[in-house]
Amino acid sequence: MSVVVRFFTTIYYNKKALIGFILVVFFVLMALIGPLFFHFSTAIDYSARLDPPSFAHPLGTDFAGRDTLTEIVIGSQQVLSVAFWAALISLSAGVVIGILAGFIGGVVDEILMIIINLVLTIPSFSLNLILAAIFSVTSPVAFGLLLSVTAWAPLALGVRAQILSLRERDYITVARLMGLGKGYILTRELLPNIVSYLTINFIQSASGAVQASVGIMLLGLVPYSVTNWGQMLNIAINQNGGLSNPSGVYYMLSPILALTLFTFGCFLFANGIDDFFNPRLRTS
Amino acid sequence: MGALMTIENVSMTFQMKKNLIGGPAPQVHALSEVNLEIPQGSIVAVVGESGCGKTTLGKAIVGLQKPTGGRILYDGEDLYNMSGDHFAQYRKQVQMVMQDSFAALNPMRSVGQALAVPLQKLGIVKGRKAARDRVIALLESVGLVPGEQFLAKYPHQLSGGQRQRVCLARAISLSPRLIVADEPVSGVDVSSRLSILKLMSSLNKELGIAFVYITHDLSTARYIAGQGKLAVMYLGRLVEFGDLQSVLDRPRHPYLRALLTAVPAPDPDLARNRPPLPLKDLDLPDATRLPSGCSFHPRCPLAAAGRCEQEVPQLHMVGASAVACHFADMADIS
Amino acid sequence: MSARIRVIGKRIIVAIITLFLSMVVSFVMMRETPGNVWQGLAYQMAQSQNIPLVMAYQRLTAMYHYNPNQPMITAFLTYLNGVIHGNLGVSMLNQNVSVNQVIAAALPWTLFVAVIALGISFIIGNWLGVRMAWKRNSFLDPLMTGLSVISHAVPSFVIALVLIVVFSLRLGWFPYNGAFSFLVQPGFNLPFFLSALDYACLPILTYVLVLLGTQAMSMKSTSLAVMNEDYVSAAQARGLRESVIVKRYVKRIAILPQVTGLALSFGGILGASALVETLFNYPGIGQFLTNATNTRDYSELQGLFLFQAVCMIVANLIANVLYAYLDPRVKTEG
Amino acid sequence: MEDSYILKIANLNVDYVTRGSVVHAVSDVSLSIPAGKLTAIVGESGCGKSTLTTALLHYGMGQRRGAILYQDKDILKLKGEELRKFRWSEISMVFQASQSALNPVMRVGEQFIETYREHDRKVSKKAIVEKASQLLEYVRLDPKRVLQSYPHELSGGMKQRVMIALSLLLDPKVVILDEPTTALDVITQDAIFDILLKINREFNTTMILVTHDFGIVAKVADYVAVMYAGQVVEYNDVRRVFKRPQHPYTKGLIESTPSLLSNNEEISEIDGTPPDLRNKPQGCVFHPRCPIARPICSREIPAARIEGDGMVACHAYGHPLYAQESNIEKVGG
Repeated sequence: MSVVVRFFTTIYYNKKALIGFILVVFFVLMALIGPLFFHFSTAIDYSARLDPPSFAHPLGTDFAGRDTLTEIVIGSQQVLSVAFWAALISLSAGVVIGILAGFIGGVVDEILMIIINLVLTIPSFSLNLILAAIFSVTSPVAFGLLLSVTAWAPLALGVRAQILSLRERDYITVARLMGLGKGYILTRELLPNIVSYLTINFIQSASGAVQASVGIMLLGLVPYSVTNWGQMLNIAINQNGGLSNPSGVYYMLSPILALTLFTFGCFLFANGIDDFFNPRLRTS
Repeated sequence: MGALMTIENVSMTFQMKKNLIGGPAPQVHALSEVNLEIPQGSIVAVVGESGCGKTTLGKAIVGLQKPTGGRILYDGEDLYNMSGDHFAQYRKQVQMVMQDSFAALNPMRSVGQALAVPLQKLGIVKGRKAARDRVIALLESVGLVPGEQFLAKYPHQLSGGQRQRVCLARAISLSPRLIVADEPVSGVDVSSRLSILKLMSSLNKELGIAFVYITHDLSTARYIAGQGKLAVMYLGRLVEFGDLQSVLDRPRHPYLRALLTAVPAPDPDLARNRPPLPLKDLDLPDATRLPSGCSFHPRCPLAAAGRCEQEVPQLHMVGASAVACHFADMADIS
Repeated sequence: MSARIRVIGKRIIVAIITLFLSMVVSFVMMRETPGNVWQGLAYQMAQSQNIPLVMAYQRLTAMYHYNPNQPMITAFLTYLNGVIHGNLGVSMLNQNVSVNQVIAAALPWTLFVAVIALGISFIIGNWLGVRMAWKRNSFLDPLMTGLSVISHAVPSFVIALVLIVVFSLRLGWFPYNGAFSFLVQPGFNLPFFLSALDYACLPILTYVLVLLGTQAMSMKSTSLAVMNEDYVSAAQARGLRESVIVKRYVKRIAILPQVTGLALSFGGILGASALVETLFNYPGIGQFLTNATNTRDYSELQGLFLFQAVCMIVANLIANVLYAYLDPRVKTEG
Repeated sequence: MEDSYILKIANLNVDYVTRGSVVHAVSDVSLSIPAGKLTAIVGESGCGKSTLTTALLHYGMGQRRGAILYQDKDILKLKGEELRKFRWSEISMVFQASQSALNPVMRVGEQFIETYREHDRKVSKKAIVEKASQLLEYVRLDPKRVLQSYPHELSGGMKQRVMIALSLLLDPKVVILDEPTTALDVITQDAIFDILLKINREFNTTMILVTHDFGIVAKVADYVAVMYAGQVVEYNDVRRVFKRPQHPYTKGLIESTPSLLSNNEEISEIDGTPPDLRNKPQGCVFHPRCPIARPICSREIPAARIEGDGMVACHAYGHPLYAQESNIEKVGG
């Protein structure tokens, strides 16, 4: 059975994972090819401001009469690319540092552990806020990097714990006794056992990064971009009385819905994907 | 037959972890001045209770843990002072089989992967096809017939006995000269234990692989090392060593005598009519605070005041075997 | 010295080191980042007030005791000295307000909400968790699974927004703007207290929704693990009452890891407070932090950030010490 | 023998239902336990012997059918408080993993008091401590130290003896010993069985020993029941079982046990592995591994036949071919 077929069989039999997978794929596709179909126009039409959903505007219109759905689709690109970079950077850093600490051990491990523990005690959202304010990031990569400043630490701790417990397993000892090198042990014996952990954490980091980035945008701390979901929320709450003005509620609801559906999908998908990697659960 | 491996005065002391704020750091003497010889193609059974250092000795022999004192000679060369080439050779020639066969196999990798990839990686066979054929042959040589059927199996799909066979197949895949087997059958079903012991015995006879069989079970030791040697350990020291047959026929060390008394015989009449345990104290002393002199003296029925608690008895020949007891000769009388 | 005290001592030393390093981080972050905060401020000032850059720097020095020519080490030592003496500096926006005053004003509100929310979710969450483990397949399972999905998948600010819209704006059950009604007189009087409680309801509910599901589910899984332990089935066999087993065996042991989790939950509240308090316009540490960030009040930011870090360190320390006292097995290593 | 059976197990079945499949851990077991004697239940791991013992106390998981008669009461029909009070005061147990059968966050003394109090509220703490101390001394432990200790402060052998003392606390008539020495050394094991035998004799306590080790059985048991794949295949007086095993599985197990006393030349293992309990073979459960299996064995479940005081469930029992065929097998093996 090929890997792809096995993936889809596993997903198919785990309904929650299937829903999660569909949601995640939906948003990824929205970010990748959505902008080809939706074009954001800066044209302002105050006569149509804060319209409720209609056939022409499935999610209603914003404070300037523009189509909310278009804004959500265009915004998904920014939100998801920030999430992608944040997850990629924090996971890579976490894996490298976790493996260094766990695999080399000794003084390296002790120093890295002090750093990891320090980063873990830093209130990370506050730090993200402050950094966002100081650096005025504009590119998704920079924003992702900013969110990774602390997010790597729990991952590194997890990877290290995994490596440490795996390292003591008898099959690793046997591989050492057979004279198989560190490279072999790392790639053939250790990594297959943590791939599942890494995948789950990639998805969860992405989900966390979306929450954090939208949160920072919501506070209006990152340069203005009218289509970003967080910025939309900020406008909805602060400028249009989205909270008190009944007609603003649809404009506020759209980014909330998009955000929640995405993080919800990530949660379901991440929870179900373990089945795919665990040979015990493989359907024969 | 010459010695394949010579263990000279090997000691292993573990320093317990020190705390940030003071407190004396206790030491554990896992091995103390052990001398042992493993002849080529032989079977040496190492027997003792948990905590006697037998597993530590096994780890030292396979090169996992450098002794804190003494030397281990392999083909006359110091194991922990070898040239890179020789050590690489040694790595292939000395293998280990462990107690927990489930932990000894990577749960994420099939039997085929676990065996074939190292063969290719270490350049023993070239190409996937050749590796596959070799693995099938190996599996069949350890009694997993037909071999093809086991290639795609994951460890959790095999029984304990089958897993231990896979481990043995992996060990012999590098054509070793010595296999250290640490309690290889205690995790296997009772009815299959014997077949694993038989398999090891036939590997010894047919391929000339020497075995160090580490166990707490004298009966299986007797079964597998009938023609080989027996080493009895107590609290990190070798207390008796010699040909298994003669050691068991005339046990000299009081500890071995107690051990032999305690082993239940599978015969109701014999088992009920055995003498009481010749021991003064049931419980082992604390490993961090070993008794002075002969460490067996607080439990020993022969212990004499003055000598046993002061002087560490050295291993010396008494009859056909080497014994570490001041009163080894007298032990006959009691 | 008891082992427990050693463990706690070790924790305290680690906490002190972490505290020092956080000070370094918060200091370096503000002063040594590229595009230095002070530099930017000086340029801004020079431009807006139309004065030469040198003069702007002089004014900054006069206003904030900031000296660009001072070597970093000296500056850090000055800062450190201030912090040790409990002086976190002066707000850049309002020279009459010290950061200490800001914290003193904001902290009670944050703690008030955080402690109640933590307490509710800890007590109810753990109670529910044990119940779910003991009585399998009750109506609680889907409910708590749903709650834990919410706490994992729905950001805190979304929960806060939904609560505001539904309970405050639509239903009008709870107020949300501020910490107490402007109609009551602050002080030790009942109306003020009731009003404060009224205003705190929705923020507390937000945090409880964030924490409760996770708390219950993790308690459930540790309880299930404990229930699989031999001592629980042994207790059943010993004829103990179910209530006794749940209380003294399952709950007593499963709660241990939850205690260490308390620090994590507290950190979660602190992290979420910037958003939640801002949305509720609740005058706690989080809202001040957001405001300071928005207005680029760096000295206040630095102080608040350091204060949050100290809170985290202290929370961790308390959780660890508590654990050491609750678990008799904490003996040698922490 | 008059009616001196303290426990009568009749057609006991225990099933575990796991994700869509049913494990038949114990199938149709009938067994009578003689009072005051030590009966051993022997078998390999997964043969259902531990499931059988948990059924005797009627706790834990599993769906149970059949009857377990204890002094004319059916244990499986006990409920609620009656069942709870029955446990430990009538039948108690020394667990396989006594290492972990004690609450790790409670002192040993508290656990003695707790156990007693749950059955009898009126007894004073002092009286319980006194009784516990007596019992601890009986198992050769220092009561002062042990009662004040947490379980992790005791060695494995000591915890096991604590458990034995705890099992005797309410003067039960039956004590179940579930692999009480698996994790222990030979010398400790020997000493513990000496203590248990002494208790058996002096208190006239009925004991049920569960083990996989025929050596221990030979040393301590009066009667032996051999279990295979959830069924009792042979039951008899210990000497008879050892000297003249009737079931090929019993024979195989005894023959595959290496001994210190013989040259082990004649010993041989049983081929194959125990069956999957979700999917048992048709007919006799042992037939796929049986050296003397005949066509009937894969078709019909063998009925239990009386053999002396005991029973054996094998088609070959009493069959003229049996002796011959087993001889042939011996030559071949």
